[in-house]
Amino acid sequence: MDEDTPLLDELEKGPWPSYVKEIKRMAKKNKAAKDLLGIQELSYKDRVTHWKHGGIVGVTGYGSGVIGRYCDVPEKFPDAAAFHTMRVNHPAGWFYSTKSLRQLCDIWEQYGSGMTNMHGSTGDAILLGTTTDNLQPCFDSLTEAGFDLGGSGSALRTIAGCVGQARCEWSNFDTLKLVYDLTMEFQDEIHRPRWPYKFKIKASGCPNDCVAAIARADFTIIGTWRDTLRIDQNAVRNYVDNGFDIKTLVVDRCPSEALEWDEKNKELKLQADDCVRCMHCINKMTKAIRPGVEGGATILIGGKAPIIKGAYLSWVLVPFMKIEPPYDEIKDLLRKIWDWWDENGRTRERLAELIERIGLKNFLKEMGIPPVPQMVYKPRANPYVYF
Amino acid sequence: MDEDTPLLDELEKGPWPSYVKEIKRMAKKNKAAKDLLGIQELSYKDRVTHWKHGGIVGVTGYGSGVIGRYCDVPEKFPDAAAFHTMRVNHPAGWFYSTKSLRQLCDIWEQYGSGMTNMHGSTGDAILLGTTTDNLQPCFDSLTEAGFDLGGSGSALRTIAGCVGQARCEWSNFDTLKLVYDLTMEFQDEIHRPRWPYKFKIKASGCPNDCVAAIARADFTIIGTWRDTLRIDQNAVRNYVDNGFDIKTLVVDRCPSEALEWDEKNKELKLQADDCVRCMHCINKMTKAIRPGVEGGATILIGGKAPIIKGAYLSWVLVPFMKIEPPYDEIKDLLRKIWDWWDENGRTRERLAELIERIGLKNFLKEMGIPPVPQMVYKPRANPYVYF
Amino acid sequence: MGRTDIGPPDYREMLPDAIKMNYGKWKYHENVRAGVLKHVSETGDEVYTVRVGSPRLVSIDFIRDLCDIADKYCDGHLRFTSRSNIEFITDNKSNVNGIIEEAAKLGLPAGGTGNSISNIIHTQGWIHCHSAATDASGLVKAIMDEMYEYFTSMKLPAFVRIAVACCINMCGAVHCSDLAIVGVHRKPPKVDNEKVLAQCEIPTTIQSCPTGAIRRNPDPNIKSVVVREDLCMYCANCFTVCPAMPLADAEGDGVAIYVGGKVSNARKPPMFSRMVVPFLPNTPPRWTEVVDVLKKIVEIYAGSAKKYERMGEWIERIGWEKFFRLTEIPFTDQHIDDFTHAVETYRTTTQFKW
Amino acid sequence: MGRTDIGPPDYREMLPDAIKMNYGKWKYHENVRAGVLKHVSETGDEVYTVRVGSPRLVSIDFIRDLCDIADKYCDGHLRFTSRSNIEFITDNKSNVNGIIEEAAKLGLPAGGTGNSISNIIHTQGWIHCHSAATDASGLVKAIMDEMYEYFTSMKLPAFVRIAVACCINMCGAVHCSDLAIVGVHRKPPKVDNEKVLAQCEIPTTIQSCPTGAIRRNPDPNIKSVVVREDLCMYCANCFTVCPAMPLADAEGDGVAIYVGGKVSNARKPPMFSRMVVPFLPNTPPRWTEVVDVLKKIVEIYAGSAKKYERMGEWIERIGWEKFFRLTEIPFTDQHIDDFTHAVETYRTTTQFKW
Amino acid sequence: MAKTTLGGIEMEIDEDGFIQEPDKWNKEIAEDIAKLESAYPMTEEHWKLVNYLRDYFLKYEIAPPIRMLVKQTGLDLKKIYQLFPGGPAKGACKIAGLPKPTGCV
Amino acid sequence: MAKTTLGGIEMEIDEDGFIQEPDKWNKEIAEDIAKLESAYPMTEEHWKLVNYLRDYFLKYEIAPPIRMLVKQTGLDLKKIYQLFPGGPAKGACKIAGLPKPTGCV
Ligand code: SRM
Ligand code: SRM
Ligand code: SRM
Ligand code: SRM
Ligand code: SF4
Ligand code: SF4
Ligand code: SF4
Ligand code: SF4
Ligand code: SF4
Ligand code: SF4
Ligand code: SF4
Ligand code: SF4
Repeated sequence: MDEDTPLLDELEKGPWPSYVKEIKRMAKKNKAAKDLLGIQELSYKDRVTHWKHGGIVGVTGYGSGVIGRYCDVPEKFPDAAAFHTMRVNHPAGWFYSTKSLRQLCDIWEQYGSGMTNMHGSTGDAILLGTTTDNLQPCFDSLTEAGFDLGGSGSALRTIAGCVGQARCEWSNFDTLKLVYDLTMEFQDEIHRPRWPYKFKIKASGCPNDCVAAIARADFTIIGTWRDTLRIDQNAVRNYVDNGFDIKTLVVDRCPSEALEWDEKNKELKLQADDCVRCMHCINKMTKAIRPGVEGGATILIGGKAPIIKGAYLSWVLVPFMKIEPPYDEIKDLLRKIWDWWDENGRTRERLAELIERIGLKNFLKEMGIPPVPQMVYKPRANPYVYF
Repeated sequence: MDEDTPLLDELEKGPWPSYVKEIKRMAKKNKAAKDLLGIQELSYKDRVTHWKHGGIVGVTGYGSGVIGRYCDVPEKFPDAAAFHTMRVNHPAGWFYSTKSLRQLCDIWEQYGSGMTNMHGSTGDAILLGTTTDNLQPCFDSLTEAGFDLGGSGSALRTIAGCVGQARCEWSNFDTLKLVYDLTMEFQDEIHRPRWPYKFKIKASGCPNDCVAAIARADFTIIGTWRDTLRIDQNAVRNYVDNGFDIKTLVVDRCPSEALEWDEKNKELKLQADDCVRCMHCINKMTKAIRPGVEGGATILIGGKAPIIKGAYLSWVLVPFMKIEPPYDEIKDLLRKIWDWWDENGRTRERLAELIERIGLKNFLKEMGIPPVPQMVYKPRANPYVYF
Repeated sequence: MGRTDIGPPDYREMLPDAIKMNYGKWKYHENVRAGVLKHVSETGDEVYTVRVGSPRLVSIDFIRDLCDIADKYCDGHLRFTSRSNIEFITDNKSNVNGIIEEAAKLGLPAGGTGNSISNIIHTQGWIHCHSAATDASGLVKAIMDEMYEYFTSMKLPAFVRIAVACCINMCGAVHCSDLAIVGVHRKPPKVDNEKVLAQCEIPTTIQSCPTGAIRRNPDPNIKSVVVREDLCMYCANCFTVCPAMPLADAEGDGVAIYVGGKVSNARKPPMFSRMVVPFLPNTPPRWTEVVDVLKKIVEIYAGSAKKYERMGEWIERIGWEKFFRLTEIPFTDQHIDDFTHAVETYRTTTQFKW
Repeated sequence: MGRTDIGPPDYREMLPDAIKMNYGKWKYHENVRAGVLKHVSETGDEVYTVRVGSPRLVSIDFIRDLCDIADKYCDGHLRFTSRSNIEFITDNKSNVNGIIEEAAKLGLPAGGTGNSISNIIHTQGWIHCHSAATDASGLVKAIMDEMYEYFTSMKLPAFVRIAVACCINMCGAVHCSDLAIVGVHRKPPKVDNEKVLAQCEIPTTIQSCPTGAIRRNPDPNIKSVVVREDLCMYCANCFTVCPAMPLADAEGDGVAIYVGGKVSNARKPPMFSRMVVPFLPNTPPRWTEVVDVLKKIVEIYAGSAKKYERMGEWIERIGWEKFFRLTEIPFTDQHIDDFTHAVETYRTTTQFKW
Repeated sequence: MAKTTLGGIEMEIDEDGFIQEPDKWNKEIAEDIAKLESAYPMTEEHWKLVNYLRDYFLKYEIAPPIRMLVKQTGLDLKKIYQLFPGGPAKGACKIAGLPKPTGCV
Repeated sequence: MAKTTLGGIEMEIDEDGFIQEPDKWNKEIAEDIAKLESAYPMTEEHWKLVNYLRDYFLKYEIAPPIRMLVKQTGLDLKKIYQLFPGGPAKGACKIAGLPKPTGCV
């Protein structure tokens, strides 16, 4: 190697797979990757980033999908002077055929640095590092191969969902179908920014929330059931007979004290009314307890990271909704929300912040959604009521 | 009766002692009381108050202790046209000799309506209804009899404490002595308003907080102990042997899971380290469990009602302090707080609101109090740190 | 001019002998029966307390009546509690019944101890306050008449503390009570421009508004203020600093009901009371609608809570959604907080009951 | 010009047969061993998943290597997880070992299932972002090297989710992780007036500041902004909208550690992570101080938590004061919140431990 | 509202003797109120305080905080109560023709 | 920073072609940028949008929200992308001589 990277070399050691090895692997055959290595080593030395504030570049007809990036020492690293990323919308559930993955690799071999993130934390396949000139031809090849760009900027972002019914017994609706359907429906919103700020949608099939939707999505769809969870008492007895401490590990951990272990009759009793569908007993006794059969989802809104007013977890908006094609109820709700947000939101004001500013009450009124106690942990304590 | 009070008459019925009867009783011999009855009946008819916004009247040399009040229909009720109240500072713990109580009655017979509140919710004996002219002579007679006025306005308010060691086995310091000592020390602060707003001090001998200090005092002193609670295992066994369900009623209710009932050895085990001194086990097994012996108090600050920024419960400021005469530590702290609040507070901004505006961190610095985790339920979640 | 700053009487002069001798030496206590406490001292002394109810708003003759009892049975001393009850203390067990009987003659019930409903903490109302949106004494009388059996018994799962405040200044410290009734306005203040000029500090008035609804009158010739009615939530804080902005209104005024607060640190930390009924009209003299709601809540609580479980603890355990279902109180958008820390009350989980 | 708005490939074309046939019919699953899941279908089918770790930042050759394995054992399909692990799925039990071995040859460990430490959710850092106050990939590598044994085993009380974000924009959704490492600045932005003119919208810049620290430059001749440094808490939000206000600084930048967040609704509702170490300097390449703190926390947690108790649940049970005592991490005034909803974190009870 | 003669002219006052026509205030009126408030004869120190109150009010439209009053006039609270037995609010503000201090009582 | 010739004069531009000396902007410069942005020749509709952007920016110092832009010009987003294949930010703002839109990407 003609690059000298003593600091990064340290990160080739140790048992966990090394990203440095990966860059070096590409650096052997790709100049941009080689300069990336150099820039990274320089940052490790200087302890500051060497990337400049984002550029604004893209492909024809889209306002999003590309993150422009320039190096602040282009003299030293001309081959990574421009180092834009392309966000490629992943197939729902992150399933790939090797055929399509190999196609992606080939395209990126031709037009980019050969480095990728599989995946970015919104969910896109991130193609990391290309030049402005390569953007359009790369994009053209991508669409040729059946891929499209995801969202960026003040647009709808790439929608993600958990693996769901594809490989999980608990999914209360078909997350992949929903994610795909919404993604196709809202192509325009994904590719052409138009709102005060970004908007994210994520869907998990059950309250375990394996895509962390509640923390990261403005519109959060989390599967749940409307009826009662199903208990197979024989299977329960099997657990107990095999030494599973059902009292300590399940009954006592039920957050709503809905379970009781009847030692005498060897029966797990459920006060169905009290179950808040937290999943715990199901999670821990996979063979004995299952969600109910009347599947659907709770819709929550407003999850986001700290900028500007602080982080928010999503709030319950619709306690239960059936999630079935053609998903009109969800689509209508989304459009209503966007319209209201777009009309009232300030620049860079996300949905939760706008609602906090204008009041949940007013938002509900605009949405035509009646207030229910399920929306709050508790009613107001202050007496400052608008009548 | 020449007054016709059909609505109020309804409130003479029923088993609970009737305040209407009380007014009527006075109305027979006191014109102001008679007019009070009329005004009250009128309010019941009109469903609005007939008192005007507070007047500003008082006694010589004091800025507080008297609440001025005028009726808005003086033509109809000339004898209650002016109907000021005098706030008489109660003896700590609300103990009275009948001698002193009778003196109070006699004075009020002479100068006022003869109606009182025993007591107002800050703790004063409220003498309800007199004229401007009577204020000074009434005050003079009161001091003659050994009574003085309490606080009102932007002053230190009458200090209150629970019955404490006078008749309670759980008091971790002498509440009455402290209340009396502070009251005597801060007479000037009670009688001559000088601050941005009112300031309240309340003291309870243990975490049961029988004067509701934590909710109502800017400076809250709540007794606690620094060592370990005391368990008399024989007495415990006595409870259990008499059918007391110690598991359900005590062990399972301990908020910090610090207790365990050893059925075999008939022993109540305490994980002393985990006890948060909530009082529950002590409250329910009065003969078997007692606080520790190293008594003192937790100092909390900022409790108040909703105006302006909403209600606050008091926050832990000093987790543990010995409370012993001459109480210099408490007095110094109070003076420091007042000075800072007075210097920085806006008009009608109570301590909690000021601290919220300026930051607890800055307040602690000014007070020279080091931060400890006992001050918070949990550390910050947001990353917005001033370094 | 008389003496000033002498302070209140020294409490030591006010203590009965039985207390003085055992001061700081108490060992344990027992709830003998409703209204009667027995405190036992390390010295072996036993002291009995009889607690009786009081309307709080009383005449001097009432106090003299109390003194008569105290002189007869209690060494010439008595005390009041932090909830305005009266306590007669004696070290002579045989005095207990006498005290109870004499109090009964005066119409004063023994009770309020243990798992009871004690006396109501309340405020001035139409008796004395310009700010009142309801009466306090009348509400209290109407409620306590209905709760009487709970005062004179100890049959509830835990004690239930009730407070009444006649406006949202909440002098009754309503904000942390098991059951709280608070007077509320529902009409914005009516500004009297002339009075503003003479009686109000305009900057103070503007600053007083928690929601920033008050501005200077845009007409420079009118030295007064205007209220943006859509921003006003009728807190009356402006009225407190500016008499020229009254809000009282027979139709607008009424009461709200809050529940589930607590003050003690026993088991759960102190909690705020929370709104369950945003508004009920004033219906003096007996406020029947209000009393009915309270009674219903207490009965459902009594039937559903675990022993030693305070109202708020019970509700937290079963969940507010179940509370509203059980009590059949309608949930409205007014229940949803929209003040400063509102978002902290929004449910950020899929966990809920139906 | 190519096609637009075609959307991503249809997921149905990406599913292996074993999945297609049992889609929506799954009955239960078992954790066979670390890194291996067995899902059983109502049809009776059994499907095995081998999960292996990935550095996330990978070359195309890495992906091709994966494809080779998938072609050999998995019907030409594979998937990635929401934590960037790779999953090989097969209905042939005997393939499992082969997959594990071939992955091991590539240096990819099987693990991350059950009560393990799975892969770290992370972000761009010095690899690609202008906003970064630390590197992400390097931190992740250093941490995972140390946590390796927890990835390849399932011996923790519950799983521990780690996230790294290189600045407080928190692209890594650090705010709800069991353990979170976030890059922080500690110097206010340096304003370049000329650049502001050409590159920034002044009103947007002013509005961007959460604490109102930015004002127009008082000199009317300078069309730019000034920062009130005492109000600045280095969030870099201004820099996001105005490139002329960089904050990066070798001495000022470093990382903070947050703990105890969670996302799932299992047992306790989702919770935010909370600050335990306000600042540690950047010490690339191995960030030893950071790694040591994390390791210590994990070990104390592993030793003290109950089975199935997540980090945050454990801390809530024992109390933060005890957490700080056990970990010996110093508590400072920076731990005390002073942002918008700060008062909700202040302790309003006498209940605490020492 | 009651009327009374102050400084030789007929003035409207409220129940507590606060004048209701603030623009008519003058020194004579002040001295007449001072008589009622046991603050007469008015010394230089009386005027210092009254003038300070008045100036502050005309400038800021509010009465000054006590802390400010004490700092700026150099008179401590004890002294103020000696000069104006009714205190700064009931005594001095009334004489200075300010609106009746409201707020918290 | 790079230099290039636009509208006949030497102009400083950034990597993305946004001009760095906003006061020098004129129609010729706009048209030259439009050529690079595949928005040439500029029709009346092009100018309508560019002028609106420019006027709005000069007045408010910010670029208008898309919703406003669409409402005020009567051109829907689809149409805007037809006129300016780079879109409102990369295309139209650049031509109008505005600062490079930043914020969220
Ligand atoms: C008399 C009393 C009610 C009673 O009947 O018991 C009372 C009566 C008034 N209170 Fe109070 N407060 C009384 C205890 C309280 C308490 C309870 C306490 O002190 O423990 C509180 C709640 C605790 C607190 O201070 O936060 C209380 C919170 C208020 C407030 C709201 C303060 C806040 O910061 O939220 C106001 C409004 C104000 O200060 O302008 C207020 C204002 C008032 C005024 C002066 C009305 C006003 O707006 O100017 C009332 C005069 C009524 C009258 O005409 O007599 N009163 N007030 C209590 C004093 C009696 C006594 O001295 O013993
Ligand atoms: C007399 C009084 C203190 C005083 O200085 O006046 C008092 C006296 C006692 N309280 Fe109290 N409490 C008194 C007001 C309070 C208050 C304040 C209030 O009600 O506004 C509280 C806080 C209420 C709240 O949390 O909202 C209070 C919370 C307690 C508790 C905590 C109960 C709980 O589980 O939350 C206990 C312990 C218990 O009852 O088990 C307690 C226990 C006691 C004991 C048993 C203490 C003792 O060992 O002597 C006393 C007799 C209680 C009884 O009535 O059965 N006392 N107690 C007050 C009587 C008021 C009344 O007339 O009813
Ligand atoms: C594959 C994946 C979904 C996907 O679409 O990619 C997935 C798959 C499963 N999750 Fe998950 N979870 C996945 C990310 C998550 C996340 C999101 C995250 O980590 O960012 C969460 C929320 C984390 C949080 O709360 O902070 C998550 C919270 C759970 C839980 C809740 C556990 C708890 O007690 O809080 C369960 C139930 C359990 O483990 O008992 C669960 C259970 C499962 C099960 C057992 C579901 C099933 O029956 O198939 C799957 C195998 C779990 C295992 O690894 O042992 N999954 N799971 C994700 C694997 C990530 C990885 O590579 O490690
Ligand atoms: C690439 C990615 C990180 C990664 O390595 O995975 C990323 C990278 C950037 N994010 Fe992000 N965000 C990425 C997922 C997230 C997430 C997670 C998610 O979407 O689930 C979040 C938290 C959830 C949320 O949106 O609240 C996130 C919250 C932010 C924020 C703060 C937003 C807020 O409202 O608090 C910013 C700041 C902003 O928008 O100006 C931001 C901004 C940025 C920018 C554009 C920097 C900037 O200030 O302009 C970063 C570009 C880095 C670069 O040069 O490539 N990014 N960003 C993720 C997108 C990849 C993908 O498409 O799959
Ligand atoms: S969120 Fe629920 S349905 Fe989706 S993968 Fe996780 S456990 Fe399965
Ligand atoms: S799903 Fe959760 S709430 Fe429901 S019974 Fe099981 S453990 Fe309890
Ligand atoms: S607060 Fe504690 S010490 Fe005081 S009376 Fe109540 S129980 Fe006794
Ligand atoms: S005082 Fe409270 S916390 Fe301590 S052991 Fe008793 S019940 Fe538990
Ligand atoms: S609560 Fe309101 S109305 Fe009642 S006494 Fe207090 S201030 Fe007056
Ligand atoms: S009543 Fe309250 S909200 Fe309405 S104007 Fe007055 S201060 Fe503002
Ligand atoms: S967390 Fe910050 S530094 Fe890291 S990728 Fe996101 S915006 Fe960039
Ligand atoms: S870094 Fe954050 S706090 Fe500091 S000036 Fe910029 S936006 Fe404001």
